This record gives sequence, C-alpha cells and structure tokens, in this order.
Amino acid sequence: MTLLSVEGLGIAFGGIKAVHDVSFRVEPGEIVSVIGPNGAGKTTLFNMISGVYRPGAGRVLLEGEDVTGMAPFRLAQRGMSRTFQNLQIFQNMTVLENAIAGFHLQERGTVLADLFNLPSSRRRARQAEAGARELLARVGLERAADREAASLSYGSLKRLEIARALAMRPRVLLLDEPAAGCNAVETEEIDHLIAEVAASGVAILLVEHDMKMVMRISNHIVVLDHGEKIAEGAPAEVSRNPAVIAAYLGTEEAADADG
Amino acid sequence: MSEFLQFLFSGLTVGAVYALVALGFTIIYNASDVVNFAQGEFVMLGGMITWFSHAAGLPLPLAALVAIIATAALGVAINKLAIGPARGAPVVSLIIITIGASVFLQGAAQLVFDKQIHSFPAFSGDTPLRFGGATIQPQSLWVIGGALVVFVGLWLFFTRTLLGRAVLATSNNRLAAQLVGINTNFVMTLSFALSAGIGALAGVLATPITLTAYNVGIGFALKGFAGAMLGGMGNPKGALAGGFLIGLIEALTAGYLSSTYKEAAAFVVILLVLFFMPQGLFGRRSTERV
Amino acid sequence: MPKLTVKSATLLVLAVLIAVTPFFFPSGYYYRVGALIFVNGLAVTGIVILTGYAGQISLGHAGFAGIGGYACALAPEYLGLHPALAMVLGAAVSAVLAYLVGRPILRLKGYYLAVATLGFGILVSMVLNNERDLTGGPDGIAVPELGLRGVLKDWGLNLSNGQFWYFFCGIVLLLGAWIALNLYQSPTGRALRALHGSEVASGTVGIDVARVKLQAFVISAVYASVAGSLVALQNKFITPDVAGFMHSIEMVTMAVLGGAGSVLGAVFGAGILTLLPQALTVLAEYEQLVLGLVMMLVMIFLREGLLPSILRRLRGRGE
Amino acid sequence: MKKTLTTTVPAALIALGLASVASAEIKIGASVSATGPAAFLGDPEAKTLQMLVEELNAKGGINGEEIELVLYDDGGDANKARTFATRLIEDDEVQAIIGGTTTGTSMSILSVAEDAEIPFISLAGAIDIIQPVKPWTFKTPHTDRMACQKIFEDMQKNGFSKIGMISGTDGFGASMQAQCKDVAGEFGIEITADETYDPKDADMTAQLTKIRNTEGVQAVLNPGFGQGPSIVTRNYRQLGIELPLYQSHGVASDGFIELAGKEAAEGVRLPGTALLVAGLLADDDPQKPAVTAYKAAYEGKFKEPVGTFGGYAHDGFALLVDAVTRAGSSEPAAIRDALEATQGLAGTTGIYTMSAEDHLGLDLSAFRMLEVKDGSWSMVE
Repeated sequence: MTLLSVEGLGIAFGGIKAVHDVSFRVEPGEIVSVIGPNGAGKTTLFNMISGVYRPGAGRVLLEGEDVTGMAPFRLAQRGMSRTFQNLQIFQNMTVLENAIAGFHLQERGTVLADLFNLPSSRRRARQAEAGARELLARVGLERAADREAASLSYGSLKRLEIARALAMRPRVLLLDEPAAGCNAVETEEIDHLIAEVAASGVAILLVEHDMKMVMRISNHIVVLDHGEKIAEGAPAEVSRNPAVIAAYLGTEEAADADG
Repeated sequence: MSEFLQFLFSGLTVGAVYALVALGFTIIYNASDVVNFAQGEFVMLGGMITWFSHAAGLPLPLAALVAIIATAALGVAINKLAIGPARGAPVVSLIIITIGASVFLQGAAQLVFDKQIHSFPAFSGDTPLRFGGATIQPQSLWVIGGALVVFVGLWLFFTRTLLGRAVLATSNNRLAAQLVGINTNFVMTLSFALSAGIGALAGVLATPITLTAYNVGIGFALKGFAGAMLGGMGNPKGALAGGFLIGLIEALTAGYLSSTYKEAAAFVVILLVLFFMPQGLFGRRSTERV
Repeated sequence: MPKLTVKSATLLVLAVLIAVTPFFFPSGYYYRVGALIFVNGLAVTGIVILTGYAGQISLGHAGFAGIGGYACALAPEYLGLHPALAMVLGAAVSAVLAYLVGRPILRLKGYYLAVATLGFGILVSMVLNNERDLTGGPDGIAVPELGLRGVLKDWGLNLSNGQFWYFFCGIVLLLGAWIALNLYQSPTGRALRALHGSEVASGTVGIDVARVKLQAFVISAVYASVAGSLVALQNKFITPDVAGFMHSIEMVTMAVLGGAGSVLGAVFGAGILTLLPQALTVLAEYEQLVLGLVMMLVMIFLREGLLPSILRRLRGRGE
Repeated sequence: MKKTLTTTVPAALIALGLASVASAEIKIGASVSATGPAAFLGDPEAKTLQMLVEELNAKGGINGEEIELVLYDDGGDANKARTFATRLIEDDEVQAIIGGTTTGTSMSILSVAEDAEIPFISLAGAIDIIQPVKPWTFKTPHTDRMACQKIFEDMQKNGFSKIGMISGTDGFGASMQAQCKDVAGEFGIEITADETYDPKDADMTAQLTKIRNTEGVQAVLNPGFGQGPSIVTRNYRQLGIELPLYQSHGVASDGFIELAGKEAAEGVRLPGTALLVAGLLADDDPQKPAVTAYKAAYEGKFKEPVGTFGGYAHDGFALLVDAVTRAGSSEPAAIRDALEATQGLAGTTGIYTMSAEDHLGLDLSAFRMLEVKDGSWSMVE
C-alpha cells in the first residue's frame, strides 16, 4: 500500500500561488526527492505535508487516510517525522536530551508519575535514554552526548536532527536538505544513513540541493518550478528531461558556477 | 438619548487618553518590537513636569513644551541605556526591563517632585459645553482633538515623508533597512523621542481632567496597552480605535450595566478578542517561517 | 570529587540553608523574613516550570495566589473545612481554573500571552476587591489558624510562631523544589523544555504542544496557589494585594532575576527581592528607584539571571 | 523606610541585623503606607511623626528621655506591614507602635502586636480594628460608621430621605460605602442609586448621569480619597447637577478645594475635624491649641496643606506621649494601661477619652459638619 500520497496540493500567500496542484506518491522503502530551483516551493510543500501549514487545496494521505492539515504532533503519532532546512534543534538542551526528545511518544506517561519521580517514570526515561545513546552512536555523535546542543558544528547538528527524527521510528521521513553545509565525508555518511533507513522499509521524501547525492540515492524524483510540478520520474529520466534542464539544472549550474 | 450622549462623551474623553498612550506603544513596538511598559510614566511625567514648571512660574504653554521636550529626552535615554543594550533578549527580560524603567521613573518622580496630587488650569476654561442635553468639558475636546491630530500627524509622517518610511522599513526588516542605508540607530532614537513626546502630550492635555501624581502612570500604561492590543499591536489605526473602544466600553458599562465591573468589562473584551482574533481587530496574521 | 546531580545538589543546598541559617539569626524577625523567602521561592518555582522550562509568560499568576489565599479564608467559614484542606481545595480550584483559562490563552505567544494572563490576573483581583460581602473587599479578611503548631506542641516540639512558619514553609519549599526537579529530568519536563527550544520541532517529534503547555500552566498555578495559602495562613489575614498586578510582576521578576531555568536560581531571586525592601529601609525614599535600577541592570548585564552568572564566573575562575 | 535622624550608609548593614542601635530610652515604631496606593494618606502621616519626634526631642523628650522613632514604609501591602511589625517588635524592640494607614495593614499589625503584647495605635478607619476590643490595640480616626452617621444626621436635618452614592473602590471608599449602607436606615435614608468608580478613573460622568437620572434622589454622597472625589466634584458641576453634594472626611483638606476647583467645590459638605477650620475655632475651644500648633508646624515645614490623615498620626503620637508621661515608664504594659486611661486629651481629630470598652475614645461631636463657602472651609451651624 502507498505510504504517503499527495494529491493536488496547493497554497497561496497573499494571492501568490506558492505551490499549485502538486501530486506524487511515496512507497515503503522508496526514496523520493523533490528538486527545483530556489523559491520553487519545496520547503512550502514540506510544510504542508508535515502539517506546519494548512494547505489551501488538495489532500495528503497517510496509508490511505486523509491527514490534510493535521497538526504535526498527530502526524508524528501516525508515523511521520521530518527535519528542517534551517535546523530546529532544541538549543537549550544537551545533545543526548535532543535525541531523547525524539523518543517522546515512547517515553511519555502520566504527569503525576513524572512529578513524583515514580518508578514507571524513571523506567520510561531510562529506556528512552538507552535508545537515544544507540541512535547517537549510529550517527557518530556518541562522544558529544553530554555537550550543549548549541555547541555542535553545523554538520553534527544536521546528523543530530536526523537521529532525533529517527528516534520515533517513523514510517514516513521528510528530510529537508539533510546534507546542506556538510563536507564530502559527512555527506557520504548521511547518504549511507538514508539508504539504510530506506532499506528498513521507511518511505523517505527528500529535498536536497546536492544533485550528485540526489541522483545517487533517489528512486524517484519530482521536479518543481514556480510552485508547479514540471516533471517526475526516475533520476535518469528526469536528468534528460529538457524542461527540467531548462528550468532547473541550467539555473542551478549557473548558480553553482557563481558561488 | 442625552444619557447615551453623556456616556459617549465620557468614553471619548477617557478613550482619547488611552488612544494617545496606545499610539505611543505602537511607535516603539514598530521600531523595536518592544512593548514599553514605562509608556504610562511618560504621561505622568508630562503632567508632573508641566505642573512643576508652571508652579515655578513658567507660563503654561512654555511649561508644557518643557515637559514634552524633557520627557522625549528621557525616552531617548531609556532607549540608549536600557532597551538598546538588551536587544535580542527574550520577551520576559524586555518586559522586566521596561517595568523596571517604570518603577525607576516613579521612584525618581516622587523624589524630584512629591507624592501629592496636582493639576493645572484647563486651557479653555471650565465652563462645560452643551450638546443635545449632554455636557462636555472644553478640555475633553482638547484631548480628543489631540489624539486625532497626533494620529493624522503620524499617518502623514509614515506615509508621506522619507523619514517616516525609513521608520516603517526598519520595523519591517531591520537588517534590510540597514543595507539600504537607513540609519537604524537614528530611527530608534526618533521613535523613542516621538513616543515619549506623545505620552507627555497626553499628560499635558489630560491632567486638567484626570489630575496627576507620581503613581498615575501604571494605570494609563495598562489601559493603553490593552487598547493597542485590542486594535492589533503595531498598527496606529488599531491603536487609535482600540484606545477609544476601551474608553467607550468602560463608560457604557458604567452607564448601562454596573460601574463596579466597568474595569472588568474592558479586560473581558480584550480576552475575548485575543481568544477569537489573536492578532487584534486590525492586526495582520503572521506566518512563522521554518 | 564525586559528581552530584543537579537535583541532589539543589536539594542539599536548600536543606542546609534552611537548617543552618537560624543559628545566625539575631532575632525572631529573621524567621519571618526567611519564611517569606521560602513562600516566594515556592511561587517562583512554579514560574520556573512555566517560564524557565516551557518558555511561556504569565503576568497573572498572582491571581492563583489570591485564589489559594482566599480559599483558606473562605472554605473554613462557609464549608467548614479544616484550613489544611482549604489549602488543598484552593490548589484544586486554581488547577481547574488554570486548565479552563489556559486552553484558549496558551495558544497566544509573547506579548499577546502576557496581556491575556495579565487580564486574567486583574479580573481575579477585581473580583476579590469588589465582592465585599464574600471577601471583605480591599480591607481584607481574617484567616483561621492552621493549628499545626499546637499539635507539634502537644508532641513536645515547642516552636515560636515565627520558627514554626519558617520551618514549615522551608519544608514545603523543599517538597516543591523536589517535585520541580523531578519534572525537569522527566519525559514531561523534557517535552516542556523541547517546546521552549522549538515549538515546530516539538510537534514533529510527537509532542502535543498545547497539552504540555497547559500542564505547565496548571502545575505552576498550583505552586502559586499553595504559596498564596501559606501567606494567608501565616498572616492569619489576607487582602486582595496578594492577587494584584504588582505581585504577578514581582513573581516573574524574582524568577528571571535569579535565573529562570533553575530552582535554586528561583529561590535566590526570591531571596534577593524579599530582602531588598528590608535592606533598603535605611535608604528612605530611594527604595523604588533602587528596585527599578536593579531590575534593569540585571536584565541588561546578567541576562541569564544572577545565579547562573555568578556560578559561571566562579567556575571560570576555578578552571 | 527606616529613618533615624542620622542616616548613613553603614546603617544599611545595621538594618540587616549585623548590629543594633540602642541609644534612646523610648523607642517607638511606625509602619505607614508612605508609598503605594494609600501614599496620599500615609505620606503626611510619616512626615507628621518625624516632625513631632524631632520637635519633642528638641524640647528634651518625655520625662527627660529621648525618643527614637523607627519608621517603615509598608507601601499599603498587608503582608509587608506584618513583616515590618514583626521587625519593629522582635528586632528593633520598640515599646509601642503607631501606624497601619489602611485597614488591611492595621489588621496585619494588630495581630502581631497583640501576640507580642505591644501597644498599637492604628491610623485606619474600620471599626473592626477596635471592635471587639483588643487589649493592646487603639485607634485615633473616627470610624467610617461615625462619618456616615454624621453625614446622615445632616441630611436628615435637611429633610433628605433618598440619596445617591458614588464610592471609590479603594479600601477607604468601599469600607465607608458598606458602613453607610448599613447605617442609612437608622436615619430614614434610602440609598436609591449606588455607583462606584476605580480610584484611577479619569471621568465619572457616566456614573453621575445615572444617579442624576434616578427618580427622587435628593442628595449625593461620595466616599473616597485621593483624586477621585475631586474629579467627581468637577464632573458633578459639569453635568450641572443641582443637588447637594456630600464628600467624606477622606478629602478633608484644603488640597481638595484646590484640586476640585473653587467653583466646583462650592457648597460641598463633609464631616471634618477641627484641623480644617483652625482659624474659625472659638478661642476657648479645647482643641484650638493642638490644632493651631500642628497646622503651623506642618505647613511651615512641608509647604503643603495639613489634612485629616496627618492629624491622625499627630493624635496617635500625642496619645502615646501622654500615656508614657502619665505612666512614668516605657514598659509596654504600663503604656497600654495608661493609654486605656486617657482622659480628655485634645487632639486635632477630637477629644479622646478611652476606657476598657472603648479604644477609640471619640464620639460624633468630634466631627464638625463643614461646607465650602467662597472657596474655603466653613462650619455649618
């Protein structure tokens, strides 16, 4: 069954159509990438799928169920998690605590148990901590566990955010530019991590500017320009599509050359 | 009917004072994203300094001018010494800083002046004017007129002058304003001077009606704040309307319902507006970027 | 040096402080000041949970202190409840009210939240002021004796009134601190701090932001309510001042002054602001001036609050 | 706010309890609301006490002993007042306390004073302070109830039976409002309109319009203090209401006439004390010496008109000095006994005669019905 399907999604801000009539699907274990020039509406699309914005039109279906405009935390309870382009780390907490926060759905219990430090509360917290340490090891941050999150490098924060998103064992994972700001080695590590997660049956939706990475790991690519889907298909198909080359790859290469 | 008219006059008189305070809030909020809880103290200072200078022998118009200029200077000082250095601090810290400023100014006023209640003569005498069976003090017209003039003045300033547009640009995006060559420091100074000056003007106009003392500021601040919030924070039109609305709600509640819960009515309305229109009557909804 | 957890270190420091300082008291008056610091510290611990942990503002928490205080005055008279039970009833009423009010209010942010809570606090104080037949109006109302001191006396523990309230409030503060510290490291506490860090990200890890905010609001309301009850019972008298706007401001200032993130900071802030007017009595008319100056200076130069700033400086020197 | 006559910064350390001053033989404590919402009342009280102590010490004190005044400002907050009362008794070890500007602060102080068995003279109005009689608590101001009675007496004399009330919601106004409503029936007076205003309000025309439009109102009474009554009086004239306006003793001061404006205040009546009409008192009036001396000293020193509230502090201090003199001792118990035995002491408020049953010692005759005539207070015959 299709895990995530997006049907005719659209939104307008102050009369300007930021995203218009975008549809696609993501199957379990599949990596689908959304690409497009800056301002094409990729992050807006993500925000609509993940419930941060309420779409103006269209539907989002999670395992066939309509979850359009549902609050992020409810989507999380249904197995959708995400990371952010401009990092949303809990800067006021340690690295370990950030990862534990990802286990919120598993570790939460009654407030009273938490207030009085009852055994059930301690047990839940212990389990979450063990899981968090495991995840940190998986993304290579186990040595930084007790540091303030705010003190980490950008690349490490990216990995921390992925670890946090993985903590809740999502079935759909939205990654918004996970490799941005990372060096080649880090990018490759993230590459592997994403492939590994997908292999475990998670549906992954990816926004990424690193074209090499996109071409390498995607099963399917959706191309946006000016808020509309202009092409989709397998990486090889898309990269040959003249519309895409005109609208996107050209400008992107130009941009790359500039800067 | 004459009864309703009388309540209306009462509401407009008080509402005009609230509106002036709310306009002062709005200017500073727009320029710096700070809600200045010391705004009421500017009103107090306007009244107290005028009284003091007048009692010391200055003619009333000159005394009023001295009060407005001195208060504007104080506003600038507060920006330079207290709010500027705290740029980027969390909202709670900023609230405490401006309340601290308010407490400080009260403490200073009771030392420099005294703890008595004061007043000075109304500008156009005390003979009430009659309209349709209701009466209004000439000074009320001064206050209402003052609020309207200040509003129109601000509107012209913000829409018709380069400097005013610079202020608006700064409020929209400080960094961008700096990039296009706007001296944002000057804009901040100007905003605080303007806001404090308007507060002082409110004190000058209202004191013959409301009387003044070192501790009258906080009451004006709360009502003015509520008015600004009711209209939608940061919107001068909202501030004007919100201020007048609070005054009218109070007067009409006192007249038709219960004077005991007149204050409550104003706050209940604000709570309801915040519940159902969280951005106020005229405010714009903002979208968080992530 | 064996590593102490923040929790045990905080509790240890507080316990030692409560137990040892009385040996240095020159007169019974100091018990009174100590008891006030503890009560304020308790109320401020609630603010720490709301503001320090969860990042939400309230300028109306004195309203809950008022409810707690007046419950101790009214419940014994009208419902025949023992004052101790009246305190529990007050806390329950505060919790329910916080729940009902918090649901719509907590959707607001920043200044909007500030003005909504402020409005709530003012409404409570207005009711206490205006419903004279019930509350005694601005003149206040008598509160019955708690009676615990008498019980202790029967057991052979003879304490003066000042001493009793000092230790009683001290113990309640310890209990309140323990609970707040439990919460800090618990799943719920983590969720609160997470939403402080980023509300958007909290949602994506499954935190029901509205719900945990409400939990923090209710818990902190209970702290304020119990503190209000303790003031009322200790004074055997209460006036609507306890619910006033300035009292709300005072609570928030204490929390932020000391360092809103930590319980010890809260007690520290409560101590400073409680002692300040006592110390400033000599400086006659300058009290308000100094208070305003302290509020501004600390917030400008020691943004994270006094205690964290001091600790960091000490640590910096140590290393 | 502690004010000893020599205030130095090291004294701050003393106040924190590192040392304590013990020079004077007689130590009097005071906690008044010199700041806060009741500052209008408490400020003249504080000034009066300081002035009188200075004067008395200059004259050699009581029975040759100097007096030390320890004065604190409770800001009108009952909780703070209790703390300062505790401090006065336990730390400063005073022999008697004067203070409690408001009823709330007085109630707080009295419970500490009663427990510690220290005589306390309250400066607040409510009758609850001395009724039931508490052994160590006395007070100098008339009760609100007496003010109501005095006013209603005058209304009755003028044949008014239906009146409107507009009261401040502060402690003073609310308390008097309740007492007046309670006692009105005894004078055959019906309160047909009952409005209130917030002490910070700037315009009361809405409430006054309502009162004016109430059927059959013959006079209006405004219990309150601070700027409220001045604004009520101005609005009253603005609306052209012709009914007699009664104010309370809360604004019995020349300042009221000034703030309300001479024109607007003309004809206003209130129950005041001899203090306001010092110049009009007959030469044989027993209160004349106290009243004129206090008025001259206060107005000379502080350049502001005397008011009823400073007078309360004056009388509290006078009662205390009289009691200590008669007792010949500064033991709290001796002072208390002497206070209770006060006979015919002429103060600014009235002539005090205390007893075991009466810790106020004033009757209605202490109030004089005053009226503003030609811009100043005059006595109503």
